[in-house]
Amino acid sequence: MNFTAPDFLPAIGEMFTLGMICVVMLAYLFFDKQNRGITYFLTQITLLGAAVIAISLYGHPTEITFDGSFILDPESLLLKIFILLSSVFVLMYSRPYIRDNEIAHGEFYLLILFSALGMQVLVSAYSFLTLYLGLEVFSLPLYAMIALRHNRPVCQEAAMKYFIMGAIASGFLLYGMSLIYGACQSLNLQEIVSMMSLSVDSQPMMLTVGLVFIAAGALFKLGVAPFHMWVPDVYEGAPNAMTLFISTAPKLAGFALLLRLLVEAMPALFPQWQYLLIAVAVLSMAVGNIIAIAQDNIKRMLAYSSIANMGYMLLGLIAGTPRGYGSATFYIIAYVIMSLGAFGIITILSRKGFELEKINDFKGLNSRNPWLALMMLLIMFSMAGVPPSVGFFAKVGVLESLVRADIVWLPALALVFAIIGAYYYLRVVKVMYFDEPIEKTPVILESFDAQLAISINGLAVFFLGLFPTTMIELCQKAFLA
Amino acid sequence: MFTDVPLLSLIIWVPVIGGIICMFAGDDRKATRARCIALLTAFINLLLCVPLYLGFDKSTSDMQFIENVDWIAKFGVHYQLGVDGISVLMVILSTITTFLVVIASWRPIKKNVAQYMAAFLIMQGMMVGVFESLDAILFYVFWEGMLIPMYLCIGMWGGTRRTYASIKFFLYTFLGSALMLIALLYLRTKTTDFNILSFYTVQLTMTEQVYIFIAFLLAFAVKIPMWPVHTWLPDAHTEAPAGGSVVLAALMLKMGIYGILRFSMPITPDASQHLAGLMIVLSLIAIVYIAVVAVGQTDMKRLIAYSSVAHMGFTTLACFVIYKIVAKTGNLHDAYLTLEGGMVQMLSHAFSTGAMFLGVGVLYERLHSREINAFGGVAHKMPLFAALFMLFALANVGLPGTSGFVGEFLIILGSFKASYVITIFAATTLVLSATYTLWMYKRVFFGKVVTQGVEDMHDLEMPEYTVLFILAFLVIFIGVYPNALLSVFHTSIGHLLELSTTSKL
Amino acid sequence: MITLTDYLVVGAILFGLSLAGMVINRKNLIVLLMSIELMLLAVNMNFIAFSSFLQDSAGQIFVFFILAVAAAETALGLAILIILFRTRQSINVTDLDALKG
Amino acid sequence: MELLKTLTLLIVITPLLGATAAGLFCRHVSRTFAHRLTITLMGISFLLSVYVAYLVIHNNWVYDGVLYIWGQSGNLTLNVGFLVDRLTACMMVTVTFVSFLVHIYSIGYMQEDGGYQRFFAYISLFTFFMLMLVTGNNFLQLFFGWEGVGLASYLLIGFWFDRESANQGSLKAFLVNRVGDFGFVVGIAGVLNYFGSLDYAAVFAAVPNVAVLAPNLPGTHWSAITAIGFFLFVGAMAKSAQMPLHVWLPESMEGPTPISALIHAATMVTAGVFMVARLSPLYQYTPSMQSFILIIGATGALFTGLIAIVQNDIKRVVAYSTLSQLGYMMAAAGVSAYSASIFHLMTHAAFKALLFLGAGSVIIAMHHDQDLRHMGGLRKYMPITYITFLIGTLALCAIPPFSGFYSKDSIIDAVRYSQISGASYAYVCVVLGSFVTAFYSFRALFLAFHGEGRMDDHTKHHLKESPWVVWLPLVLLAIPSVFQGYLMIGPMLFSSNPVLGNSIMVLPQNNVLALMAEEFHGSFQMIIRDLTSLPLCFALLGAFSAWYAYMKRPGLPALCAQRFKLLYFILIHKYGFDDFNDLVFVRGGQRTAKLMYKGDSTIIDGFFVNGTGRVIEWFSSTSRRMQTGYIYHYAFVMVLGLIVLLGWLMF
Amino acid sequence: MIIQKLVFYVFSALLIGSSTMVIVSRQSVRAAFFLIVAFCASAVLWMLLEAEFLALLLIFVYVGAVMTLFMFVVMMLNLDKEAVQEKFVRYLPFAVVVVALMVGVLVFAVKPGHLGDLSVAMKAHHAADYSNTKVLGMLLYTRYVYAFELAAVILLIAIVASIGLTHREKSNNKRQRVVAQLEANKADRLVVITDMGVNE
Repeated sequence: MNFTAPDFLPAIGEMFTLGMICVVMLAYLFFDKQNRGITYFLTQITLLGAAVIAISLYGHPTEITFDGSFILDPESLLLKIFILLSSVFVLMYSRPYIRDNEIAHGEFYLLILFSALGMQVLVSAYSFLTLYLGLEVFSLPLYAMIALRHNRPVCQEAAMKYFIMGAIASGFLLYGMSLIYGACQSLNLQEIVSMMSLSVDSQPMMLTVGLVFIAAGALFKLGVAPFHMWVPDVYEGAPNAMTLFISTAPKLAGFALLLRLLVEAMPALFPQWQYLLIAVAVLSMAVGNIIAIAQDNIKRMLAYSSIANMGYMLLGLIAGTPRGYGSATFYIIAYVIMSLGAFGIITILSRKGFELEKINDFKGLNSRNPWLALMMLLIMFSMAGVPPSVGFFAKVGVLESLVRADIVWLPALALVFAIIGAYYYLRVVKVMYFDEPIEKTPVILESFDAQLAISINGLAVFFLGLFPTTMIELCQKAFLA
Repeated sequence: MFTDVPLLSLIIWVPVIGGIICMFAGDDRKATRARCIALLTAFINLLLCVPLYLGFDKSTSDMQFIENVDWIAKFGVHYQLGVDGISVLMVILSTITTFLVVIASWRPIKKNVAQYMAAFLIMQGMMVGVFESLDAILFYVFWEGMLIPMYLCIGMWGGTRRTYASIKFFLYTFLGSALMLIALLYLRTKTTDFNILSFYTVQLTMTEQVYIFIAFLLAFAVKIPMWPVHTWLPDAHTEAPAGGSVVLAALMLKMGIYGILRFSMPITPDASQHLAGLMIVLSLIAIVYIAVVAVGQTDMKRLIAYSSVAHMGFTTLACFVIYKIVAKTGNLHDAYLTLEGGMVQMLSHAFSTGAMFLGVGVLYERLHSREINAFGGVAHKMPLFAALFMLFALANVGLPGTSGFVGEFLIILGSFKASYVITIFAATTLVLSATYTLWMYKRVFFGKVVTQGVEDMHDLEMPEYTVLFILAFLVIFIGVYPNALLSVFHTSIGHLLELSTTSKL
Repeated sequence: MITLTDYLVVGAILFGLSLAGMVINRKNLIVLLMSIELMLLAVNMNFIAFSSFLQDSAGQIFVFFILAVAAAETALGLAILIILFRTRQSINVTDLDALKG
Repeated sequence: MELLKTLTLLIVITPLLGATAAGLFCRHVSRTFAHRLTITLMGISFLLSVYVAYLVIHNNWVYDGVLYIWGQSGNLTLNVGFLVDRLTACMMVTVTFVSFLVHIYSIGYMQEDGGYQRFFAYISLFTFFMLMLVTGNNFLQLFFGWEGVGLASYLLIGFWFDRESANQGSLKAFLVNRVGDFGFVVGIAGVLNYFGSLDYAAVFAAVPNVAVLAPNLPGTHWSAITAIGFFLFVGAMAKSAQMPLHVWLPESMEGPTPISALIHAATMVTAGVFMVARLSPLYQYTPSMQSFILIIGATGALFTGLIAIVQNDIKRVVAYSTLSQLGYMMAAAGVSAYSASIFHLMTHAAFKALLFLGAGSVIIAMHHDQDLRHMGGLRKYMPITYITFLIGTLALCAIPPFSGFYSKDSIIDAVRYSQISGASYAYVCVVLGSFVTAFYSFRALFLAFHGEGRMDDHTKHHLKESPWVVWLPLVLLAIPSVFQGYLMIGPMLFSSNPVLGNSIMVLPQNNVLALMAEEFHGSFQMIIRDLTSLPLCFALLGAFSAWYAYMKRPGLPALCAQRFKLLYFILIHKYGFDDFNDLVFVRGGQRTAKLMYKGDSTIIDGFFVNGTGRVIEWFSSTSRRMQTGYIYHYAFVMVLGLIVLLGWLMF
Repeated sequence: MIIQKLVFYVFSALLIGSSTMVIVSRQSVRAAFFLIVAFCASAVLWMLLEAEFLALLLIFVYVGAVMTLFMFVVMMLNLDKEAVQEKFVRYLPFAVVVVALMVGVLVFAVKPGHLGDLSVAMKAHHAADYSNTKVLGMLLYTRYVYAFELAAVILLIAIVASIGLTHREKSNNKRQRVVAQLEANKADRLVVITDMGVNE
C-alpha cells in the first residue's frame, strides 16, 4: 500500500467551514444565552470567510487531490462563491423571521452551515463517493431545517415528504452509480471517463440504465419534471426562511452534481443524455409554466416557476458545448439571484404570526412600500425574461448555445412556454401595482441588513442585465479548459 | 461640430436617468416636483434633437452619429448606435411625443404622479433606443424593455378593465417578439456579431428566409398591429390613460413598421418577395375590414384604436407592395412612392391619432366617459377644442392639406403600379375613414347639449391647448409641405429599396 | 454456478419491491421508511456483487458509507416522524395531504 | 408671367388670410371687423381676378409654373403650382364675384346668428379652396381643392350644428362626396401610372401617345384612358351632383341660404364640370366616356327636374333645379361643347345664386319658414326681391333674352348636333327638361309671390322688404342674369378666338360648336331664330302650365297627385335613391359594422386569443390536480417517469 | 459449489420473501421483524460474496441499532393501534406493474449478454488469510480519509438535527389538555369582542 498524504490546500474552504461549525456550535451552547447575536455573526463570518477563501483560490490551477475524490477547478470555485454568498443573503433576510417566529435559531444557523459545507463538498467532489456524501451532507440539514418550526403542522408534512422523496432519489442515484461502477470498475470520475469510452460498446444497456438512474437522482435535486413532485409541496410547506434557502444555494449544488455526473463523467454517453435532458427539459417547462398559472399561493407559484426555470437551464446542457455549459451556469446563477430576491422579499414581509403566502398578500405593495415593490417588479420581470434584466441574458445565453448547436425548434418551444410563464409573473406585478392594498399602513422594514440585502439583490438583477459581461465571461471561462 | 458628443446615447439615457430621478421625487404630495423634473427632462431631450437634426446629412444613406462599444463580447453583442434617414425622424418623433405627453398629463394624472412620469420617460429612452440600435440584441433589449413601463402605465392608470388589457397587451407583444429572438440568434450563427448591417449581407436559402421572415413578422405584425393579430390594440388603447394611448399609437405601433423596414425586408428579401401577396392581402383586410369594424364602435377610444389598425394597414401595404411594383416594372424608382408614402403615413399617423387620443383624454377628464352616446353638443361648450379636434379628425380622414392625406395619397398612387385592384381597395379608406370619424364627431360634438355633464364642461386649459396647437401645427405643416420629411429619408429609402429587392439566393 | 447476474437480479428484485412498497403503502409512514432501507439494501447488494466480481474494494467502501449515511438518515427520518406524530397524532400517509395542487 | 403668378397667389391667399383671421380669432374679433376684413379681402381678390382675366384673355397670357415642390419621390416630383389660362380666369372671376356678393349678402342674412365670425371664416375658406381647385396646374392640387371645397361645404351645411337635420345633411354631403373622391383618387393613380406625371401639361402631352398604344386595364376590356376617365368622372359625379350621387345636394339645403347660393349652386358643384372641361384633352380620346357623361348629364337634367315639381320647400325646389342645370352642363361637356358648358356654368352661377339669394330673402321675411305652401302674395311686400327673383326665373327657364336662354339653348343645340352614341336620347331629355324647368320654376314663383298669402297673421304682419345688404347682391346678380348671355355668347362660343381658347381641347370630329357656329349670326338673331324652336316652346308651355295649375286651377295639382299616384309616389320618394341609400348603406352598413365587430371580438379575440388563454388555464387547473399531495402518488410519478425514460433510451 | 448455490437460492428466496412481507404487512412491528430477517438473509449473501466485514456490519449496525431504533419509535408512539393496512389489494396491480416493469428493465439490463466480460463466475477466491476488514480499514484511513470525515459530519448532522427537532419545551405542543378543558367555564371563554383585529 503506497500512500502519499493528500494536498489539503484545495480543501481549505471546507476545512475552515467545518472548524467554524464547531466554534459556532460551542458558542451557541455557551454564549448564546447572554448575547443572541453571537451565533448569527459567527455564522456570517464563517460563510463570508469561506467565500473569501474561495475567491482567493480563484485562479489556482485545476488540482485533483484526496486520491481523485476532490477537485479544485474554476467551475467549483465559482459555484462555491455563489453558494456561500447566497447563504449570506439568506441569513440576512431570514434573521428577523427566525427571531419573530421563535425558531431555534442556533440549530437553524448550524444546519445552514452544515448544508453549506455539504454543498462545498459536492461542487468539489470528483468521485461517486464524495458526490454522494456531499449530497447527503447538504440534504440532511435541509430536511431537518424544514421541520424546525414547530407551530406549523404543514412544516412537518413538507419535511417528511421532502425526506422520503429525497431518500428515494438517493436510492436511484446510488443504484445508478452501482451500475456505472460495475461497468467502469471505478468510482473515480477521471477513471470513469476513460473506462466508459472503452466499455460503451460492450455494455450499452447497463450504462444507459445507470445513466438514467443517476440522472434521475441528480435531476431530483434540481426539481426537474418528472422528479419535481416534491418541489411545490416543500416550497409551500417550509417556513419562508427555509424556502428561501432551499430555493437558492441547493440549486447550484444540484447543478454541480448534474454537471459532474453527466457532462464530466459521461461524455461518452452524450447522445443518450442529450435525449434524456431534452425530454425532461420540455416536460419541466411545460409542467412548471402551465401549472404555475393556477396557483394563488406565491411560494407554490414560484416553486413551479423554479421547475420551469430548471428546464430552461437544462437547455444549456443539451447544447453539449462548453458554451452551452457556461450559459447553463450563468442561467442557474442568475436564477439563484432572482429566486433569492423573490423569496427574500416574501421572507422579510412575513411578520410574527403572519406568514406571507398568498399572491394577494402583495396587494397594493406599491403604495405601502414602493421600493420593495420595485425590487419585486424587477425580479419578476427578470424571471419572465424581459430585458434589461439578468433573466433575459440568461435565457439568451442558453438559447444561443442551442441555436449554435443547430437545434432551433427547442428554443422556439422554450420561448412559447416562457410567454405562458410571463402570465403569472405579471400577476404578481399586477397585484402589487394595480390593486388597492387591503391594509393601508406602510410597510417599514426594521432590519437594516434585510433592507440592504434586498436592495443589493434587486439592483443586481437589474445591473447584471445591463452589464452582464463579467458574469458571462466568468461562467464561460469555467468551461474553457 | 457635434461629432465628439455621444448624442444618440444622450437621447436614450437622459430620459431614463431623468425618469429614475423622477421616480424618487416623492409621493403625490410632491407631484409638482415630479412633473417639473419630467418636463425639464423631456425638454432637454427635445433640445438634444436639434443638433441631431442639424448635424444629420441627408445626402447619404449611411448610418450616422455612430457609437460603438463592446457590450457582451462573448456573444458578439455591441452597444452600437446610429441613425439613418428613417430612424432619425422616428427619434425626433419620439422626443416630441414624449414632451407633449408630459404636458398633456400635467393635470389629468393625480395618482402616483412621480411613477407615471418616470414610466413615460423611461419608455421614451427605450423607444429611442429601438430606433437607434444597430445591434440586434440591443434592439431587442429596448424593444422588450419598453413593455415594462407600458404595462405599468396601462395597468396603474388605466380604465376599468385595465388589468385585462395590460396583461393582454404584454403577453401578446411578448409572444410576438419571442420568435424574433430565435431568428436573431440564428442569424448570429451565420455571421460574426449581432450587427444588423452585417445581417444584411448574410446569404440565406429560401427556406431559411421564410422561417426568419415569419419569425420577424410575428413580432412586427403584433406591434403594428396587422390583422388578425390586432386584437390587443383596441383593449390596450381603450384602457390606457390618454398619454399611454398616445405613446402606443404614435410610437409603439411604429416600432413594428420600423422593424419590417430594418429587419424583414433587407434581411429576407426573397421571402418578402415570396410572401408579399399574402402581406398585401392582410394589409387590405386591415384597411377595409377593420375600418368597417370601426364604424360599429360605441367607445371613442376603441373607435380610434380600430382606425389606427386600419391606417397602419397602409404602412404595411406600402412596405410589401414594392415587391409587386418592382416585379412588374423592374424599376426601383416606381417603388419609392409607396414606401415613402408609408414612412409619411407612419409619422403623420403619430400626430393625428395621438392628437385624437389626447382629445378623447380631454373629454374623458371632464365627463369620465368614453362612450360616444354620453356626449353630444360638446361644440357648444368647447368651441376651441371642437375646432382643433375637427382638424385632427380631418387628418384622420386624410383630407388634403393635413398630414393624414400625404401618406395615404402616395401609397394609393403608387400601388396602381402593382395592381389597380389594390388601389381600389386601398382607396375605400377615403369613404370608410370619413364615415367612422365624422360620424363619431357628429355624435360627440354636434347636436344639442344632451346632459348636465356636457353642460358643465369647460373649454381647454393651458397645457391642453398648448399640446393640441403644437400637434395641429405639425399636422398642417406636414400636410402642406411633406417634402420636409420626404427629403430626410429619401436617400435612406433608396438604399433600403436596393437592399430589399436584391436577391440573396 | 452463481453468476454476477444472479446477484444483480436479486438486487433488482429488491429494488423493485422497495419501490412497490412506497407505491402501495397508504397507511404507515414507518413502513415507508423501512422500504427506503430495503432500497439501500438493494443498492448495497449491487455494489458488493460488483465489488467481488471486479476484485475491487472501492465498492465495498462505498457500501460502508452508504450504511453510515443510511443510519444517519434513519435517525433523522424517525425524528421527523416523531414530531409529525406529535402535531398530528397520526402517521397515516393518506393524511399527509395538506400540501397539494 | 411672374406677374400672373404673383397675382394668382394674391388672389388665392387673400381669402385664406381672411378665413384665418376670422376663424382663429373668432372670439376675439368683433362681428363688424370680421365681415369688413373678409369682404375687403374678397373684394381685392375679385378685382385682381378681373385684372388677371383681362391679362389672360386680352393679352393672351398663359402661366404654367411651379410654386414649390410638395414632395419628391423616386423620379417623380409633385409640385404645387398654378396654371392660369382662360378657363382658369373665367372660373376665378365667377368664383370671386359670387363669393364677394355672398359675403355682402351674409351680413344681412346672418345678422342674428351667434356664429357670425365663424361663418365668414368658413365662406372665405371655401373660396380659398375653390380658387386652389381652379388655379392648380396638376391633379394633386385639383384634388386638394376638390376635397377642400367638400370640407368647407361640410362645415357650412352643418353650420347650425345643433340641428340634427343639418348634421345629417352635412355628413351625408361629405360622405357622398367622398365616394366620388374615392373614384377620383383612383383615377389620379391611374393617371400617374399611365402618364407618369400629375402635371396637366405633361399628362395632356402624353395622352395621344397612350391613346395610340391603347393599353387595357389589366384583366378588363377597358382601355386605360376610359378607365381613368371613368374614375375621375365618378369624382365629378359626386361633386357636381350627377345621378346617382346627387343625393347629398338637396339635403345640403340645411345650411344657411348664402351657402346654398355660393357653394351649392354657383361654384362648388360646378367643379365637376370644370374638371371635365379642364381634362378635355383626356376625355376627347375616350368616346365611350363622352357618351357616358352625356347620358348621365341628360338623365339628370330631366329626372331631377321632375322631382322639383313636387317639392314644397322653396330652397329644395331651387336645389333640384340646380341638379337639373348641372345635368345640362354635363351633357354639354359630354358632347364636347365645353365652352357651352362653361358658358352655362357662368350664367347659371349668376342666376342661380340670384334665385337662392332671392329665396333667402323670402326666407328672412318669412322668419325662416321655407315652405311654399305657407307663402303667397309676397310680391306686394317685397318688390325688389320679386323682380329679381322673376329675372332669375326667366333666365333659368331660358326665356330670351335672359342669359339662361343663350347658354341653355346652345347646349340643347349642341346635343342636337352631336353624333356620339346616346345623343338622341340625350336630346329628348334636354328638350323635355326645358318644359319641366319652366314648370317648376314658375310654380315656385307663383306659389311664393302671387295669389293669396297663406302665412299666419304674425308673419304676415311683419312681412317687409329685406335690408339693402340683402337686396343689393340680388340686384347686382340680376344684371348679369339679364345681359351676360347676350353679351358673351359670341365671344364664348362662336368667335374665331373664343374666350376659352386653347385652354380646352376638342378633336375636330367632335367639334359640334363649329357646326353651330355656321348658323350663328349674332346674339339678337339667335333670339329671332329660336323663337319657334322646340325648347323655347316647351319652356313657354311649361310656364303656362304652371300658371294654369297653380293660379287658374289651384286644385289641379292635388288632383293630379291623386290620379297619377304611382308617378307622384316615385317623385316624392325621389326615385328611391334616398331610401335605397338609407337601407343599404346607412342601416346595412351599420349592421355590417356591428356584425363584423362581433366577429372580430368573438371569433378572433374571443375564440382564438382568449380561447388560447382559457385552454391554458383549463389545462393548468386540471393538471394541478395531478399534484394530489400523496407521497405514494409522488413516488409513483417518479418511478413511472424513470421507467418511461429508461424505456425511451433503451429501446 | 452446490452448497453455495443452495445457500444462495435459499437465502435469496428468504430475502425476497421477507422483503415482500415488509411491504405488505399490516403492522409496523411485523414489518420491522421481517426487515430484520431480510437484513440477515442478505448478510448471508454478502458472506457468499466474501464481504465479511460488511455482512457483520449489517448485522451489528442495522439489526442491532437501526432496527432497534425503529422498534423503539414504534413502541414509543404506540403506532400499531391504528396503523392497519387495509384495502391494499386495491393498489396491488399498481405495485405489480411497477415491480414488473422495473425488474424487467433492470434484469434486461444486467442479463449476461449485456454484462460484457463480467458475465462469468467470480474470477478467483481470496486466500484464506485475506482479511476483508483489514483491507477496508487500510483504505478508509488512507485513500478515503476525506470521505470518512464526511461520514463523521453526517453523523454529527444527524445528532444535531434529531436533537434540534425533537427536543423542546412541552408548552408548544398542540395536544388536548383534558384538565384544562374540564376546568373551563363560561366566563373564561366568552369575551365580548369590540375590535375585529384578527392577527393579535
